[in-house]
Amino acid sequence: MSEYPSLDRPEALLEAMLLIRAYELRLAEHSARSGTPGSCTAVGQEAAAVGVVSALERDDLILTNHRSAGHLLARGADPGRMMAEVMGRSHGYCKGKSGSLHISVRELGVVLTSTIVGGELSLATGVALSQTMLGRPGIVACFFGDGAAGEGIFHESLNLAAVWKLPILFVCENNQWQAFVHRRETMLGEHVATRAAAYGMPGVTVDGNDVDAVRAATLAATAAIRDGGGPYLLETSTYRLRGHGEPDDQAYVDRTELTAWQQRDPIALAKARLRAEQGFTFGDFARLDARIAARIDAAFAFAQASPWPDASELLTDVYA
Amino acid sequence: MSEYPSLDRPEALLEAMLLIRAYELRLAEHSARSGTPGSCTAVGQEAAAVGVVSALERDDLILTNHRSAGHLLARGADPGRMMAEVMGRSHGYCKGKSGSLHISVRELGVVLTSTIVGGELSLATGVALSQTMLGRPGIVACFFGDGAAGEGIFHESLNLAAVWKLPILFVCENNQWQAFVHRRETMLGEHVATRAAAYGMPGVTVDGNDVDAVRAATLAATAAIRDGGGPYLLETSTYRLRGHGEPDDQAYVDRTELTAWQQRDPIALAKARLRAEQGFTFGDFARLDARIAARIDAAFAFAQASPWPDASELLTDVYA
Amino acid sequence: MSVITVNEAIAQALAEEMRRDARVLMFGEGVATKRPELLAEFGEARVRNTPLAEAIIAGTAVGAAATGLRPVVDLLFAPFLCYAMDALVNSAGKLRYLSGGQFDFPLVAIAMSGSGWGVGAQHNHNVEAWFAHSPGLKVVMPSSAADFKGLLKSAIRDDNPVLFFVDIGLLYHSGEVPDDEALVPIGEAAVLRRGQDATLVSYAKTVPVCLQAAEALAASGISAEVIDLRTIKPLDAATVLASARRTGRVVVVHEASASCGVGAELAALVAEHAFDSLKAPVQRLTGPDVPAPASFALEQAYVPRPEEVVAAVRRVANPQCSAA
Amino acid sequence: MSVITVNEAIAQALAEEMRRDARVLMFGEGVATKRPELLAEFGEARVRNTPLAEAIIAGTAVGAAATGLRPVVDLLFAPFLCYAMDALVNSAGKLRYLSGGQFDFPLVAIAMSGSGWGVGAQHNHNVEAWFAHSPGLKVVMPSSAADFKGLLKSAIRDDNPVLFFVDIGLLYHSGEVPDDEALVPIGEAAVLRRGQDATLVSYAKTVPVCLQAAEALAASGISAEVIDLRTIKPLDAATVLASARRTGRVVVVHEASASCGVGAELAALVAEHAFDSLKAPVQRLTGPDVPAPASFALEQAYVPRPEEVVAAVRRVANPQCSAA
Ligand SMILES: Cc1ncc(C[n+]2csc(CCOP(=O)(O)OP(=O)(O)O)c2C)c(N)n1
Ligand SMILES: Cc1ncc(C[n+]2csc(CCOP(=O)(O)OP(=O)(O)O)c2C)c(N)n1
Ligand SMILES: [Mg+2]
Ligand SMILES: [Mg+2]
Repeated sequence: MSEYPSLDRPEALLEAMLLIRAYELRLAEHSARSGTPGSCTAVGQEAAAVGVVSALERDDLILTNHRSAGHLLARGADPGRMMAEVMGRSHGYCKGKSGSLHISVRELGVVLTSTIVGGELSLATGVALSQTMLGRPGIVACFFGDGAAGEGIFHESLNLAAVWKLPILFVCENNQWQAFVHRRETMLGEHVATRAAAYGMPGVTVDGNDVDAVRAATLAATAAIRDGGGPYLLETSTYRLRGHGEPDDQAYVDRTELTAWQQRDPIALAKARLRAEQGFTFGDFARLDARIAARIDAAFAFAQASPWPDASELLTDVYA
Repeated sequence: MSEYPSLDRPEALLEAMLLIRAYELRLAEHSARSGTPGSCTAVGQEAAAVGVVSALERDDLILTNHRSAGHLLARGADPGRMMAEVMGRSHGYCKGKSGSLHISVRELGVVLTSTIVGGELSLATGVALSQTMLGRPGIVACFFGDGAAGEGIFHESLNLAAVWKLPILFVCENNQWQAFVHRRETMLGEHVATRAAAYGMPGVTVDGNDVDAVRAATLAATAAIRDGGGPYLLETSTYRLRGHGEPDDQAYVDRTELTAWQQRDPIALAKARLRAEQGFTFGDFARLDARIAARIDAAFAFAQASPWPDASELLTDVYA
Repeated sequence: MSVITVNEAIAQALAEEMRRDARVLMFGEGVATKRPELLAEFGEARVRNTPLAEAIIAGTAVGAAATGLRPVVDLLFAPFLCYAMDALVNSAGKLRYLSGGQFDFPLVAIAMSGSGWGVGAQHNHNVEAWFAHSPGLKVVMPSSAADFKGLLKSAIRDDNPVLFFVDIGLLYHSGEVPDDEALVPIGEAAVLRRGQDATLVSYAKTVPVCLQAAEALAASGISAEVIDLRTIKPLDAATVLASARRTGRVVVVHEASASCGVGAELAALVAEHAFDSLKAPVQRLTGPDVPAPASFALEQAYVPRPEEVVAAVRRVANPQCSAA
Repeated sequence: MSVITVNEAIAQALAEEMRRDARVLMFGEGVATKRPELLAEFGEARVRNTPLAEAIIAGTAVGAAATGLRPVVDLLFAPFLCYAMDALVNSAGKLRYLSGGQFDFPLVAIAMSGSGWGVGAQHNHNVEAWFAHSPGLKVVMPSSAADFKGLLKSAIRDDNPVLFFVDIGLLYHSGEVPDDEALVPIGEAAVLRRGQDATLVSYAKTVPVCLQAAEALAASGISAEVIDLRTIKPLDAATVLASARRTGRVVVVHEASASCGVGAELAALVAEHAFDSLKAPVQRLTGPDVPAPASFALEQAYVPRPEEVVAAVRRVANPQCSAA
């Protein structure tokens, strides 16, 4: 059983964000160098991931999607086993069968990751139903994107959760992009949270680049859910700083918009706050960076050393 | 080319409602007597159908569903050919291949009827896109139920229509029932129209048992759409007085609720108003009833006399 | 033994399994309304109506199955499965594998299909072959009351996702059902009639059609074996092949259309693994590749008839067809 | 003649047909972003990005097709079709029939599938057989640049709904494409190599595999005919059967799983209509009935290889297998 990181102190939140950033950049660099299929990074969205996951409790369950590294690492997943999975190696969390797109880690409560956009929304209600009917503690956090909010299953999932009063925190990571389509082209209005009203569900939008704000909003939301208030829609407003997948020249991205968001980099914001409010020094950050670089180096080496799955694995794990 | 009835005078609206009522009761009686599969009636919902269709123009197109007799008859469909279709006879509008569930009548602009709940919502956007791109006059009216509003396709259809500013009047016939499930069990809140806000679309609920109110609300909605205002969601609040299909003992229906709605029978309301405001007499109504009874008798006879399709028809109309 | 309808057999299986295992629950559009006896015995938590939304009904079942419940969902008519394909095919069928075996999906999805009610192609489309062509799923389609009961019970106890297809035309057929547990294992075909001259392989509503045909053939001295597949995936190839090797003549009969259907799979298996025993071409007698019509007259013409089965057997039983 | 990639062939077909017919338009997730050249030439009305919503993308295409437009929709990866099944199967495939012939549905739905990108089973599932088992649809799955271009153009001109499958593994294969119109008719298989000893029938990425195998077999004195189906529905049975009757030995090869797949249909057709000419069992060589894995090592093992095709042909070419 892996242990969960305790993300209650500001520097722990920063460290988690730095780990995610370093992890994703290392894999991006690797796929650029090796030409191997690259994963979908969430660079620029670290605060949205860490802020939410840091506010969850041990018994809570998480469902996520193709852009999941931040959720998994914040929850305590081993970057080495994750990289091994992304590279399709036998020590990956899913024996290499998932690759980067559907990594789930049951022992960490990260269940049923689907790369079908909206897939996690279709499954979250059932997971929450199990929690309720089997009398388990722990609510369900379901991460999905602004694009997923356009799929019909968003409507069906939120409505059923509301009618059945299921303990689900719906977390819409609105990163303004849906692969190669800007969110603006897919909906009128700026926010997904406003749709919650249609289901009689609370809906709140929070600055997804401010880790403390996201954590606070999540704590408020989960408190309401744990009080039996039923499901809750939390939208983290953020931005996908890199392309949809690696490599991606982002030729289709508006430079002004990109630059504006780069200037609101969640990691820079967190560091500034730590300097201003906790007296952190550049030296402190340097030590942090070094520690993380070492972890990522070790993880990468572990993954590269992990053997390919045996061909016999092709036919296993199909039926129970 | 069938001709369209002009439903601009109050008595014409009443006559259309009476025709629908008589048509559906005759078929219900027939299936009870003959044991043949019965169709889905909309008894109690005649004002919702007639009020909307009466406000449409010749060039407008209609998409409807399994509970479509009112829409078709109000649009001018021949009850004889409709009954023939319901009975699976060769003179039916669809050669008997549709039966009651997916009757479309292209010459009347009633296109692409689907009995898949939500099917009409999935097709309406494309029909409206054709109207716009081919520079045709005429908007699209899409009839669906409160149950269909729970399908994911409702979300996708309304959102795309809003983003693409398509000329669609979405008409939700909220008859409080979804086959054997009460609307109350499927959503929080009483109305579907409130969901329109999520798409930046106007949404209005009207008393679906008041034919004049429905007609007025529809004229206001279609005026907005024709002015290029994009799609509009109109909810007609009404009640399904009979079962889901014929026969149906309605054992699952709350008697108090049923009685309350029976007392708001749209036909009785229309008659009362004609008496009060236009000086109609019982004699006038009797003459109207007699004329309609004669039409239905003739229609029924026509349908019964219509031959079964030849077995060779089994293999035709598959590919263009 | 007691004689009950297929419909009653289904109700009994559900009640018995819900009684046996508290993790079993059932939901769908109108489930609580249409099964008041289940609602009364097991309560609102375990017998639920749902919104009209097949995708989330199926998805909820898949998510619940992976986390400790054993859901049974009623998806009504098979064409409505078109709204539920992602949950069934991409999630239930694949997430065990893609997760490296971290999850099981013990769920049953029930859907009706077939001619008989004159409801047309949007309510009547035999799509069992779709799921036979999808990994990680099991597919069951019985023909008798006893098999409906025994297979539904086995499906509910199975740790994998099972598509359970109910042929509408059989719902009110009656049959003997054992009074004991009466489980029928998934994956075993049944030889309903022994014969030497030809093998009739079928499932669902065309099984009785084949039995009638076999009766008629017997009268004219041709002895036909009749196999009811009962399970479509995993397919009981051994039983079919053993019979094919004995008779050397195979006629496959089902209502679903031919192209890439279950009959195609059976004919391919026979042609590959019983080739040397074959005395005549493998015949397929299926519904036409057209949408199901509503008109009673046309719907009647849609389903294979006993005379057609008899004619098909006569064709292959005719010595000229023999390759020997 | 000019040599272009499959990807370029698709782009050329789209541009040429949009130029030829103003009713042709294309939309889907990222279509306008990923095809700037089409956007530039035909404008925002005819080249559209959409919300992330496959059901309404497909439904919009169906509704538009019935009322005068000729839409082409890009649904990205084949497993995403699970969200679009109702529009494609229940509406496009059935509403012409159910309406007694009142509507046509001239539309093309493009989807990618197959191994090669290591994306796993939720992006890689060869489901072409599902649509071959659904009425009213046509299904195309080419293997060469020329056929991609010629068949996509024919699909866009066809008055029926066409599922156009793109095998990812072929996207960057190059091939000669005629400079003229270069239409390729839907429903005609191509005999890519003549042979007398055995017939290899395949489509999409396993066609080059079969050609390599035939080359290797030739070296050892076995002459194999290679047929590329190109269209899966309607299937060109005549071409397959004529070859089967000549060679008497048939091996069907595809990446999709076997159960109720296209290979099953082919084997069944051969076993029924070329039976008397068969000298050996009909062999199927297909991808396994498991979800497609992401791991490169496992994905490689998923697709039939030339050696395996060679071995299958040797098995049937071996006189002991002969039924004569
Ligand atoms: C049903 C489906 N359609 C399309 C895709 C291809 N795809 C993968 S990610 C993606 C964009 C998703 O956008 P969003 O939901 O906003 O999540 P984000 O990637 O921005 O985190 C698309 C279109 C898919 N995986 N599944
Ligand atoms: C996708 C789908 N699911 C279920 C059904 C079965 N069914 C037919 S009508 C109906 C109720 C529809 O309710 P609503 O949309 O409110 O329309 P109403 O019948 O009340 O007019 C149901 C469940 C269907 N035809 N299609
Ligand atoms: Mg996004
Ligand atoms: Mg209703």
